[in-house]
Amino acid sequence: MTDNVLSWMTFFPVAGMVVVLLLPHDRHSLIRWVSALATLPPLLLAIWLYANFDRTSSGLQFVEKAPWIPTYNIQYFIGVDGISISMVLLTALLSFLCIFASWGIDKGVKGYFALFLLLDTGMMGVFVALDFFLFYIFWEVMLLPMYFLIGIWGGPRREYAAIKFFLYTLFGSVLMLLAILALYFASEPHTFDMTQLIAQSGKYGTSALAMWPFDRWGWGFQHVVWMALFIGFAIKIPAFPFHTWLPDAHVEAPTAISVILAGVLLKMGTYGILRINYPMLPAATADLAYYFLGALGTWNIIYGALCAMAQKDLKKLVAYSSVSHMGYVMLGMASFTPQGINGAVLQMFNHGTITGMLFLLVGVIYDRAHHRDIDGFGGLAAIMPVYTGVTAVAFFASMGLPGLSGFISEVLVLLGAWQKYVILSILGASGVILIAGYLLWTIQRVYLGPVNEKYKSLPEINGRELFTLVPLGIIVIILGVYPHAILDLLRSSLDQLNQIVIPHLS
Amino acid sequence: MDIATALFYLVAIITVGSAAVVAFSRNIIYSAFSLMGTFAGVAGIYVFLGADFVAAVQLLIYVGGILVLILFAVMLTHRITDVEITNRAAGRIPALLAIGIFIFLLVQTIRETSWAKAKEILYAPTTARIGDLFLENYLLPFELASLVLLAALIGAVVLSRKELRE
Amino acid sequence: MDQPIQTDYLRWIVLLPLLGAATNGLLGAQLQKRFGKGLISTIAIAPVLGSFLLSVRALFDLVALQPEQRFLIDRLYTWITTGSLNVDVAFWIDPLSAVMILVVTGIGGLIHIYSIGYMHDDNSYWRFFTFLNLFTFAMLLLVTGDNLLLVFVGWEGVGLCSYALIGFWYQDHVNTTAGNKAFIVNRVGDFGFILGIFLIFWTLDHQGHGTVSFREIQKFASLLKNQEIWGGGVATLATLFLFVGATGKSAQIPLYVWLPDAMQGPTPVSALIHAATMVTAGVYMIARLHFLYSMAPLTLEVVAVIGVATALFAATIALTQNDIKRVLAYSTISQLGYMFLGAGVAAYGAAIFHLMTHAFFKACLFLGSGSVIHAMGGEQDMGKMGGLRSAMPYTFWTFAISVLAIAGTPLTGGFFSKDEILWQAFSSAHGSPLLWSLGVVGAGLTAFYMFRQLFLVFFGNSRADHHTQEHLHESPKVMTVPLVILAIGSIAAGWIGLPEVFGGSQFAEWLEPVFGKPHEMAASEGPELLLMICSVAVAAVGFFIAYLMYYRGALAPERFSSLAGGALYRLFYNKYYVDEIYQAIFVRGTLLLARTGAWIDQHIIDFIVDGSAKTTAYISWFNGLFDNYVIDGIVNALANITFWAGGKFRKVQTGNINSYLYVILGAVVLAIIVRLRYSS
Amino acid sequence: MAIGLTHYLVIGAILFSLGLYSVLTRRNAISILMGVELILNSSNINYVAFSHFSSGNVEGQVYAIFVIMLAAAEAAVGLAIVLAIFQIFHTIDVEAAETLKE
Repeated sequence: MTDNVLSWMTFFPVAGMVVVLLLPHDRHSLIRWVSALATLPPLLLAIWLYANFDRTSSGLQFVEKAPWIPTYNIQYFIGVDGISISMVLLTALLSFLCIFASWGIDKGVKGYFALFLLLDTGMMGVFVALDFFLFYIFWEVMLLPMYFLIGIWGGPRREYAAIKFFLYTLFGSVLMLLAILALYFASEPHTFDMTQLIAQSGKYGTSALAMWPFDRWGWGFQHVVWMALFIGFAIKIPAFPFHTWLPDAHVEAPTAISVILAGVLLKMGTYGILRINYPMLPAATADLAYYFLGALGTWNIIYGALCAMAQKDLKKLVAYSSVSHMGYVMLGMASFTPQGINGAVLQMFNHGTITGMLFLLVGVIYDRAHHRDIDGFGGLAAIMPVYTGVTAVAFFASMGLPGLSGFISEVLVLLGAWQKYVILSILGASGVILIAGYLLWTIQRVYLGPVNEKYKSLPEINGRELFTLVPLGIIVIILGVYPHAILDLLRSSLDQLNQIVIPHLS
Repeated sequence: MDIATALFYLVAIITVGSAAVVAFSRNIIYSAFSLMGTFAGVAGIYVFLGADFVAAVQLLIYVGGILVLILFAVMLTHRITDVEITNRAAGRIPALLAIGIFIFLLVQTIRETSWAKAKEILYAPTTARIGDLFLENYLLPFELASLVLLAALIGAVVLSRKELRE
Repeated sequence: MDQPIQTDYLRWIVLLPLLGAATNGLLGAQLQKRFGKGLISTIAIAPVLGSFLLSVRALFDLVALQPEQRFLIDRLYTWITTGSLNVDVAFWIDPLSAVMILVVTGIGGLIHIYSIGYMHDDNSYWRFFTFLNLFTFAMLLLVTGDNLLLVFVGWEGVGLCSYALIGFWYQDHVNTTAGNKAFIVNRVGDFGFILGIFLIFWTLDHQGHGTVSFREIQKFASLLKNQEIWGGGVATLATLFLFVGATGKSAQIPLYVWLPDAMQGPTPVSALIHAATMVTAGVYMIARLHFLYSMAPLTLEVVAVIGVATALFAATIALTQNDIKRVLAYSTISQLGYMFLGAGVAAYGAAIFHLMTHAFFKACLFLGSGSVIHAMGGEQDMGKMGGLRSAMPYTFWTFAISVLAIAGTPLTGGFFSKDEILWQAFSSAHGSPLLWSLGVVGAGLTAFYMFRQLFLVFFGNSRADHHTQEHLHESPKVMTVPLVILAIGSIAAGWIGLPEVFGGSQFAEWLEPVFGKPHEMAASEGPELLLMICSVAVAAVGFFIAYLMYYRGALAPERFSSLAGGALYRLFYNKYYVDEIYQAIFVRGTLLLARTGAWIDQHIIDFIVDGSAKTTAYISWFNGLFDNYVIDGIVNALANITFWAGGKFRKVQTGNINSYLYVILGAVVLAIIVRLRYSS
Repeated sequence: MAIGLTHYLVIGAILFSLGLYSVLTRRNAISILMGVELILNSSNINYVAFSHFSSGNVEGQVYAIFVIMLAAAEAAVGLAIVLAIFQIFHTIDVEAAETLKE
C-alpha cells in the first residue's frame, strides 16, 4: 500500500462513493459512517506521508507513473513535493472533518455524501497530478460535484449561487484548457508531462507577438499563456475582480461545503500558479508577477477587508475575509524571496485551517438560530461560553495574533515582500489593522453585549461539533509555536522554485 | 435489371414506405405495425450488404424485442376499444419544409462526396470476425454496454414500481 | 561582548504563568464550580510567585557576575528559519530586563493577591485570573525575549489580554467598545513596530547580517549608519517606525486615546496593565534599542518632544476630570510622557528608573482607588465622595503616600526619578532648557490634580447618599496588605537611584553595562540642586492651589474654569475633542470606504457578471437545457441514480424539445451547406 | 446503374428524415420513440454500408450492434417512463405533461 500511497489517497473516497451508492437511501447513519470510513484512510495515509516525507529533497516524491493514452502522450503521473505536500495534508484533514460537519444533512443524504466523496477525490487529484491532462480532468471532476452540492443542498438562493460559481469557474477552465493545449503544442515532443514542460520552459517564446495589443505591451507567447492560466487560477483564488462568486457561493453552500470551498478550493488557484505558472513560464512570471500577484494581492487584502467590514451576514464576512487573506498568499508569492514564498504556502495551509474553523463556527450558530445576521445576535458568550472560547481562538488566529499560526505566515509574507516592494508590504501590513477592526467589531456584536432574550436557551456546542473544531484549533496553536512542522516540508522545493524564476528578474 | 437489383428496390420500397406510414399515419396502431415492416426491411438491406450477423440481430432485437415493447406500450396506454386513438401531430408544415430542405441537402452531399472505396468487396460470414473484435479491440465498450443494459434494466424496473410513482 | 551564560531556568520565569493560564483557562470553569474560588486563585498566584522567586534568583546570578558579563540566556528552540531569517525562541536577562521582570512579577504578584479580594464576588473569577496570568506571561515574554519578533509576540499578547480584560464585563456595550478601541489603536502602533523590524532586518541583510536578535543587532548596528532609504537615514526611519509602536502601547500622542477608555476594566487590571507594566513596554523597547536611538538624533528629538507634549497635554485634561480612575489614567499618560522625555534625551537609565518608581506609586494609587470604589459600591465620580479618610485609614494613608510620591515631594520615589529626568532634560546633549521648563510646568500640574483628587476623595464632608455612607468599610486584609507594601515601595524605590548630589545612583550603576556610562555631566552640583529646588517649588505651588480650592475652599474652582469664557475648561474637560475628531475621520472614513467597496461588489462587478450570464442565457438555447437541470430541482430523483437520470430525461423532454430539434437541424443544415460550398 | 453505396445512403437519409419528422411533429410520446428508432436504424444502415463499401472490414457492423443495443436500452427505459407518466397524468401527450411540470 505504501508503494502507491498517493493513488490510494486519491481514489479511496471514490471507492467509498460506490459503496455509498449501493446502500439503501434511507439508511442515513450507515451512509454517514461509511463516508467517514472512506475519508479516514486518506487521513491516516496523509499522516504516514507527513512522517515519511523527505524534507531535504526538493524533488518529487512518492511518484507513480504509467502510460495512459499513449497516442497523445498522456500519462497517469502523480507525486508530491514541497509545493503540494501541505495541500495534500490539508485536503485529507478537512475532508475527514467535513464529513462530520455534514452530519446534520437530512435531505438526499445518499446523494450528498456520494458527491462529497467524489469531490474529495477530485481535490486530492488536483494536488497530486503531475500530468497536465490528468490535472485538468481532476480539476473538472472537482467542479461538478461542487456545483450540485451548492445547487441542491444550498440555501434559499442556491440556484443563483451555483450558476454564478459554475459560470465563473467554467470561464476559468476554458482559458486554462486553451493554455494547456498551447503548451502541449509548443513542447517538442508534444507532452502533458509537467516535469518535461518545466524542463523545456526556456523554449516558450518571450519575444513580443506581432498582434495588437500584445505588441504594445511587449507580450510574447509566454505572457499570453501565463495570462490565460492566471485568469483561470485567479478565479479560484479569488482575485479581484473575479471574486464575487465567492461570497454568494459561501452564503448559500452548506457548512461543510463552505469549509471545503474556502479551505481547499481557493488554494487550488495559488497552488496552480506555483505549480504551473512559475516553473513553466518563468520569464513571464518575472515580468508580470508585480502587477498581477503583488499589486493585485495587496489590493485584495485591503479591498477584501473593507468589504468584509460592510457585511451584515456572518458568513459573507468570513467569505470576504478569505478574499483578504488570500491576498497575502499572492503578495508573498510575488516577492521571490524565501520568506515570501514560504510564508505564502504556509499561509495557504493556515488559511485553510483557520477559515475552516470560522465556517464551522458559523455553521454551529446557524444550525441553532437559523440565521446569520450579525446584528441579530448578541451576548452569546454568556449562553455558549465554550463555543465562544473556540471562536475567539479562530478569530484571533485570523487576525494574525502572534502565537497562533496566522501570524507566522503573515509576517513571513510581509517580510518577504518588503525586500522587493516596500510600498506593497506597508499597504499589506495596514490590512492587519482593518482585519482586526472588522473581526473585533463582529465579536462585539455577536458574542458580547447583553444577552439576547430570543436566544437565551440555545444549546451549547455539542461533542460532534467540537470534534470537528478542536483538531483545527490545535493545529493553529501548534503552528504558531512551532511553524517548522510545516515549513520544513516546504523549504527545499520552494527555494528551488525561486531559483527558477529569479534569473529572469530584470 | 437483374433479379438482385429488383429485389433490392423491392426491399428499399418496403422499408421507406412503411417508414413513411410510421411517420405520417394518424393512427398509432398503424404506425406501430408498419414499424415492423421498416425493421424487417432494414434487416433485408443488411443482408444485401453482406452483414448476416447484424441482420439477424436486427430481426431478433428490433422485431422480437423493441417492437413488442412498443406494441405493449401502445396497448397499455390506449384502451383498444376506444374509437379515438390520439396520435396528434402539430406543426406539420414547418416540419415538412425543414425536412424537405434537409433531405435535399443530404442527397446533394451524398452525391457530391467522393466516398472512400474499399479495395475489394467481400461477402464472407462476419459473425466470427465480429466476435473477435468484441473480445479484443472493443472489450471495454462491450463490457460497458452490458453495464448500460443492466442500468437500463434496473431503471425500467424502478420506474414501473408502484410506490415510486406517487 | 562575551558569550552569554546558558541557563535553563529562565524559561520557567516566562512559562509558569502560562501554565497557570492554561490550567485555569481550560479547566477553570469546572474547578471553580467544584472546588471554589480558592483553588482558582491558588493556581493563578503560585506560578507568579514562582516566577518572582526565579527572577530574584536571576538577579542574584547576575550580581555574581562581572558587570560587563551580566547576561543570562536560555535558548529553547529555533522558531522560524527561512532564508536568511533565523529566529530563536530564547529568553535572556541582562540588568535591564532583570529590573523589568522584577517589576512585572513583583508588582504583578501583589496585584494578583489584591484581586482575590477585589474580584471575590464575580462569577467569572476563573476567567479573570486566566487573563491576568496570560498577561503576565505575555509581559514577561516581552521583556525577556531575545529578539524583536519574540518581543513582538509579547507586544501583541499583552494587547490581547488588555483587550480581554478591559471588556471583562462584556455584557456592557461600553466596556467592549473600549476594548475594541484599545486593541485597534494598539494595532496601529504594532503596524509601525513590525515595519520597523522589517526595515532593520533587510538593511542588515543586504550587508550579509540579517538578524532580528538584539545582541546581533547591537553588534552590527554600525552597519546601519549611512544607509539611506527614501532620502532619510535607515536608523532614523526604523526607530521612528518602532516609536509608532511605542506610542500605541504606551499611550502617547497621537495614539493615547485608548487608555482613558481602558479604565472600563476591573481596577486591578488598570493597575497592572494600564499603569504599572504594559504601558511601559514602549519605554522598555526604546531603552532596549537605545543603541539604535542614539544613532538617530532626529528620532530622539521626536521622542522627547512627543513625550513632553503628552506629559503636558494629558495633565491639562486630568485637571478637569471627575472620574477617580480617569484622573489616574490621564496622570499615567502624563507620567509616561516623562519617561519618553527621559528616553528622548538619551537618559535611558532615568527613564527606566522612573518606570520602576512609577510602577509602585501608580499601582498603589490604582489599587487604592479600587479600594475606594469597592467601598462606595461601584461609584467612581469624585463629586460623590469625600471624607473617606476616617472610614478607610489604610487606603487613605497608602493613597496619600503615593500622591506625595507622584507629586514629586522630596525624598519620595517619584521625586528622585522625576528629577533625574528633568535634570537630564536640561543638561544632556539632546536636552534643552525649554524641555526642562515644560517638564516642570507639567510637574506643577501633576501636583495640583493629584492633591485635588486626594482632597476630593478623602477630605471634607461626604457627598455620597445615605445608603452608601452606611456601607462604607475598609477593604479586607488581602487588599490592604498589597497597598501597604506598594506604599512602602513608593518611598523606598527612590533611594536606590539617588542623584549625583546626594551620592550618585546605584540604579544607574546597575544599568551601566546596558546603556554604557552616563555621559559625564559637568559635575556641576550647583545647577542640579538649583533646578531641583525650582521643580519642587513649582510642585508646591500646585499643591497650594489644590489645597486652597478643595481643602480650604478659599479659592473657587470657577475662577479658573471660567477663564477665557470657559472655553479652555471645556476644551480640557472634553479632552480636546480628540475622540470626536478621530471618530469622524478614521472610523467614519473607514466605514465609508467599506460600504463603497461592498457597493462596488454588488452593483458593478456583479452587474457585469449577472449581465453576461443573462446575455449568455438569452443567446444560447442550450442554456435552457442547463436551467432545466438546475431550476427544476432534481432533488427527489437522487433517491436512485437511475431514477434520477430518468427524471431529468423526462423534464428535458417536456421542455421545448422542438425548439432544440429545430436548432440542431438548422445547425446541421448550415454545416452541410458550408461543407458543400467550400469543400468542392 | 449498379446498386452502390449511394443507394444505401439515400435510403438512410430518407429514413432519417422520416424519423426526424416524427419526432418533430408527434405529440404522442410513443410515436416520438418510434421516430427515434427510425433515426437509429438509418444511422445503422450508414454504418453497415460504409463498412461494406468503404472500409472493407467489419468494424462498422460492430458499431451498428452497439447502436442496436443502445436502442434496446433506450426503448426499455423510455417506454417505462411513458408508462409512468401515463399512470400519473393519464395521458402521454408530451405537451400536457409539460404543463404539470413541478
